[in-house]
Amino acid sequence: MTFVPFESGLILAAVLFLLGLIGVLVRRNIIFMLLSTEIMLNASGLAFVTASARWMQPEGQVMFIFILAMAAAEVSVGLALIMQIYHQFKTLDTDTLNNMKG
Amino acid sequence: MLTIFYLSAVVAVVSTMMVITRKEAVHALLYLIVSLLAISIIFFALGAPFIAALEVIIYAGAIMVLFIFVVMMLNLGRESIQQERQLLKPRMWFGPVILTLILIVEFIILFSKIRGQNYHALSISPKVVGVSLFSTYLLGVELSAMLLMAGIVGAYYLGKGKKRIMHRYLANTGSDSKAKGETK
Amino acid sequence: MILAWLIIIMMIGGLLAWLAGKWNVLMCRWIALITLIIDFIIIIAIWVSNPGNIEISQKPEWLIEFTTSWIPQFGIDFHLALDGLNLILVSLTIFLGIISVITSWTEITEHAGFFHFNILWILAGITGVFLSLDLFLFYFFWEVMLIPMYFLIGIWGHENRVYAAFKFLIFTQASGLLMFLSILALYFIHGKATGVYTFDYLQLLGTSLSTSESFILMCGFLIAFLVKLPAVPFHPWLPDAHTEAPTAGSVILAGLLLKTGAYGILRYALPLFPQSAIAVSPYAMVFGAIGILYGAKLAFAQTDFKRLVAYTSVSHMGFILLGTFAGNALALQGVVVQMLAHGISTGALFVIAGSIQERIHTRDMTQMGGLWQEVPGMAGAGLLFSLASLGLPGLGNFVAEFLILAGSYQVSIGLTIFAASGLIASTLYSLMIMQKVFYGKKKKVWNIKDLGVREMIMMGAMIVVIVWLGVFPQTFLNTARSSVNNILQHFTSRNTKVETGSVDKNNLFQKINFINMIDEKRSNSMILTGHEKIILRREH
Amino acid sequence: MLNLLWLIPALPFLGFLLLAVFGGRMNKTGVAFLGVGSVGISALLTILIGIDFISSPPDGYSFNQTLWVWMNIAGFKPGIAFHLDSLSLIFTFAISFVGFLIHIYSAEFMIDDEGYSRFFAYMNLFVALMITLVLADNFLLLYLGWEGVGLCSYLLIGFWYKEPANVYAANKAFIVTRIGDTSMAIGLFLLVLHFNTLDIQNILQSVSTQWVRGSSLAVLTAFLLLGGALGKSAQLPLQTWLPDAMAGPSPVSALIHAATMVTAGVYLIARTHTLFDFAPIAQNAVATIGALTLLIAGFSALTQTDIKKVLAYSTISQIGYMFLALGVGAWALGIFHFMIHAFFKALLFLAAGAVINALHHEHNMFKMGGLRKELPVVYWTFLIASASLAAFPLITAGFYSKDEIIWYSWASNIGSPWLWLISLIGAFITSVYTFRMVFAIFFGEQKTPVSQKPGKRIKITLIVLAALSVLGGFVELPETMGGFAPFTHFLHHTLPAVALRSEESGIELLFQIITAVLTLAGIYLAYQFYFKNVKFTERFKQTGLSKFLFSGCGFDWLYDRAFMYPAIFFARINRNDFIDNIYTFITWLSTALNGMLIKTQTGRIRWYATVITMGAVITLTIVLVS
Repeated sequence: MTFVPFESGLILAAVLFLLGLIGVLVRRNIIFMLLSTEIMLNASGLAFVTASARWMQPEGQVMFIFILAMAAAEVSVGLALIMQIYHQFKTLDTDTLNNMKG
Repeated sequence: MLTIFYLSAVVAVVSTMMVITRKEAVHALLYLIVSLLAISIIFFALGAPFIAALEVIIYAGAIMVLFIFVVMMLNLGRESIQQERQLLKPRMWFGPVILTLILIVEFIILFSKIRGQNYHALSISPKVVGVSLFSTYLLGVELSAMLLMAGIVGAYYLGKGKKRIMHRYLANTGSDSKAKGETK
Repeated sequence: MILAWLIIIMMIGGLLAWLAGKWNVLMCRWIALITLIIDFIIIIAIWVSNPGNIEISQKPEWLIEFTTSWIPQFGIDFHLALDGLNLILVSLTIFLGIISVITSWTEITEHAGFFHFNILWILAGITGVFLSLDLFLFYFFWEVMLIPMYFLIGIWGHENRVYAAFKFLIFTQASGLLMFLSILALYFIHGKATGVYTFDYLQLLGTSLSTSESFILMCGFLIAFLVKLPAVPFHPWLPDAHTEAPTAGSVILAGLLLKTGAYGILRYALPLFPQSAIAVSPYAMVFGAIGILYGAKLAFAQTDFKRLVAYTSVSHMGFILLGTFAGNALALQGVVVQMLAHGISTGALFVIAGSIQERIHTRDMTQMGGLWQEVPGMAGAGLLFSLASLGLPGLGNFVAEFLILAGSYQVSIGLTIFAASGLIASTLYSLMIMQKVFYGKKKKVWNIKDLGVREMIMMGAMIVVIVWLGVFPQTFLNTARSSVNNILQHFTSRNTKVETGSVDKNNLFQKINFINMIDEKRSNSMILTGHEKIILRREH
Repeated sequence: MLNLLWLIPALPFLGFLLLAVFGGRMNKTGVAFLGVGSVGISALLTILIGIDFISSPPDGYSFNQTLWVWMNIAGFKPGIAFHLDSLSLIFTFAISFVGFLIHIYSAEFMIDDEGYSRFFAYMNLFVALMITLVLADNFLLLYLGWEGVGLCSYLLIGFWYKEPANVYAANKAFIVTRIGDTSMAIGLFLLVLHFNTLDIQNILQSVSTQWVRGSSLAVLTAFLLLGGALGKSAQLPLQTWLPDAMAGPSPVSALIHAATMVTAGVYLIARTHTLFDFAPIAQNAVATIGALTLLIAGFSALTQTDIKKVLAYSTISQIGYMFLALGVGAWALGIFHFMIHAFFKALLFLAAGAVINALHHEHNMFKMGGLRKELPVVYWTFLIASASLAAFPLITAGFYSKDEIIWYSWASNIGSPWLWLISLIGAFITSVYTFRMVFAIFFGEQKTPVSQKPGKRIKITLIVLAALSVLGGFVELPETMGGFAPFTHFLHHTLPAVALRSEESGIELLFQIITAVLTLAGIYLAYQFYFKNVKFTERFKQTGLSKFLFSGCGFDWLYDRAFMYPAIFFARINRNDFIDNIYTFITWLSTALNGMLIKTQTGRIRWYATVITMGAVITLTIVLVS
């Protein structure tokens, strides 16, 4: 049985991560940015799991679980915020939401 | 196994690309679910069945459903797609793509330096993961529990919606404009 | 323990005054005053109980010493000690503290409790700076005195107070940081060399440093002290801070805060890094002399009373810098007297400026004039202290300036002649105060009151001190003698160094002297006693 | 008796303290009693001590009294100590006695002034400090007195401070003398460096044993001290302050700016005669400066119209004579002239004050006239004093003092014909301007009515001083008239006798006759030009030369341009301290940098993310490349 090469796993994680990054950088809609963030989180999780498989250690998977928990929390708060923002500003465009400008 | 890996990798990459290019949020979400499922297969191929299951249940199941709920609650209509079209101009892709291309090249160079070594493709059973979680990383578990708790409370508080949560600066400017309006 | 109590009493008094100020303004004033009077009695008792003429000794000897462990992990002790030099300075601190509380009796009405808290904490900080013998403790107190001062200027100051307060804080903090870096570097160098990591002054005293190390570390200390002094390129914070501060703040700034700089040079910069300090001494003296004239020149150009007095401080501090680095008994004793005399005379001038401002609500001298008729008592006091500031014999400043110049003359003739022209410049600005403020025609019908009993007592006390300084300076010279001699030890080592071969320093002095009549031997003999000198000359 | 020496300065000082603290609450009689009394007792004490000193002289003909050690540092140990010898005794006597008389005079003269107690406080302080100056045992105490009398001079010139011009004059006096004082202070530093003491007797002794005659060190020291003397005694080039100093009340001009303080320079040079002896160049300079000053000041006096300014210039000129005497080594004669000058010049000022008071504060003497009958006492005393000033032969004291100076400027071994000639011309001019003044004030028509006649106290003072101006001369007769000279004899205990060029000792009588004739000629000339034939002088007044002389030979003009304006300009150009701008620039720079950084804070999440990405790219690139 052939095994998944370590490099391929990592490269896949990198590609997914960068796609997520492109999403964050390009999209102005805050929902899409949150989605892209999820992609990035997931990709980093993938890297951990790959590493876990490579060294036959459970730690990588443990890390994935933590990431998962974090993502869940983040999404719940983030989505609540999105709703508030939409209620207040009637837009989801982050470039117009720049009140934190220095 | 390898074939499955590559196949699902292609599916994951393609569907992720679709996610970031869609104009309608629901479409993007559905593509993301596809991507997540593909990744879950990859996890399986990597010998992490427990994680694969979690990926399907929590990510593709719970979190994405949350997204869909929100998108539905926001009730974004036609005009939002129209607006999305305006926001998403082709030239905006240029810079990020260049940056990421540089990054991917660099990553590939980095990873290619790692010479593949043989290893046993034994799957790590959920039991091992569980033992590790609740012995070595117990503190982490507790912390993430608290994080989730905080997330729930935060989401509840933000979602109450009765009182407008405003930064005091915004509140001031808001009341100013209100006052101006009244004087008119 | 009595030394620690000196500081603790003031700190507790400050807190009590703050609390008391919440319900009764008068009570907080009395608390502050009584606190300081208690301290004053303590310090005078210490002074009286120690015979004035302390024998000359080779090692530093302390009248009273107090050590207790503070942060032993880092080798930080709560180490206080009293010798002649800081005995004089602490007495001055408490004396001027009393003056500043009295002078703000009617001036400060808002937040009086917090005001007195600040005053007492500044004084506590200054006392700590003077007394501490642990470098970390020293730095701690150095910072303690800055923050309340910042509040004092920023809250109760005049129209441009916030700017002045920030300027003061940034200048002193930035320079203090350099000093702190130097302290740390010294700490680690000493620790590495000996294995004992300590901030104790007496142990760090003998640290052997390479020339460049010693030079850089000394610069850190020296810059902090020169900013505080202030020496000329570092002085711009002073006129603003002095002008904008309330009267009490100006008195404390001019009378005490500046002295911490001078004290720092005498206590730390010179003994810790004798070779480097001696290497820079010609330059320091040049800057001192420039400061004398430049300060006087700027003072002469001012129209704001307090600003003028502020610039005179720059000028007088130039004398201190000149004398400190002249490095002989005459000059150093002169420096001690100058610290006292300047504290009193400038403090008194600020009090006068403050009480004029309280009465006619301006500091602009072009709007004053003819005040003698209205307030003869104040004018008399103003006259006396202007004369003190121009160095009239019989008043303290003269003794100081004469000794400093006579001392520096033995090191560099040209520089001293240059600096002595500051005597003429000081005449210009001092007479200008009299001319513009008290003499001349009345510009308005002022209808103001002369000094009240409270102010009379205050002025009277200051007059007594400044005249005492001028007529019986020996009281203070005796007290300071052993400390001065200790400092002189470090200069003595210079002379042996010079004789063994370093020629360039002599060359430098020769460049400065345009009438160089000191032959080499004599310049080396400058700290010899008169008797030895005569022998030397005869041999010659 | 001698142990009471310290009381002589202490009593007036006590008077000052009491007047300064309680003066405002005392009535005028009390003030006068205290002010005059303290100086009076002091004068009495001086006379008693003087008699005691002469009748039973202490060892070495000098007496030392140390009150306490002023400061004691590394062997440098000046004390508050007094030294009484013949020189300081004469000065103390002149100061306290003339001072006492002037105090009596002022008690009446200043009676209407609101600053009565202030005036007496200052005057008492002055007497105390002046006595301290002359009695000082060391240079530091001398310097204390020196600066102190300068201060009193400043305070009294600016006594009527409401007039800005007076304050200006006071400032000028203080600043100009302070320039000299600074030079003196530097001289003191030099002495400290070389002897580690400031004790005058010690230093003079060390100078004579250790220094080489004519060495550059001696010359430099002498010149530095001379600088102080020039400032205080209003000699070239620091003489400009004295004419302006006449802004003070007349008794002040009499006491400070004629009789005592301005002769402090003479005292200093006489006191340090050994040093000047060791520095022949400096001593020559003293003579030359004296000669030039007496000439220039004499010419300036010739054109003045303000009665007090005439007297001021004549004072400068007479001090020039004293300097000349010192410069040619006739030490004792310089002191003699000082004493006589103190009598007659004080008298002149006091009489002038009486005249001015009588004529509603009229200072211009050409608006006076014909006062001979109105104010007979003033007239006669003024005439006696003028005669003394002009050295009217045989009967006036001024003749005996001045004539010998003129003689010695020729006959001394360091004298010269040039000095003699100048001093002779000076004598001639003196008699011209003096009698010009007398004629203008007391003769001719009366132009201003007399409002107030002098009272008893003023008259007594004038008469006593007039008597002294005549009789004072007979304690010192020249060789040609018997050589009865107890004064010089007394002084020679302290000061060396003048050394003559041996071959010329026989012709003294001839010289005296020349001088006397010239003096009389001067009086006649004054009578001709200023009394009988006024037209000529009127025409002369229009000339540029007259204006030049009137302005004091343009020194003020020159100094204004050379020092005053540059100083004021220099003060103005950098009023706000350019160094501050350096720090302001630093502030500006950091604000600007801050502004640039603020620009990066757009508030757009995508921008931040982009920057983070760029950071990642850069970091990774660095990792890869390195």
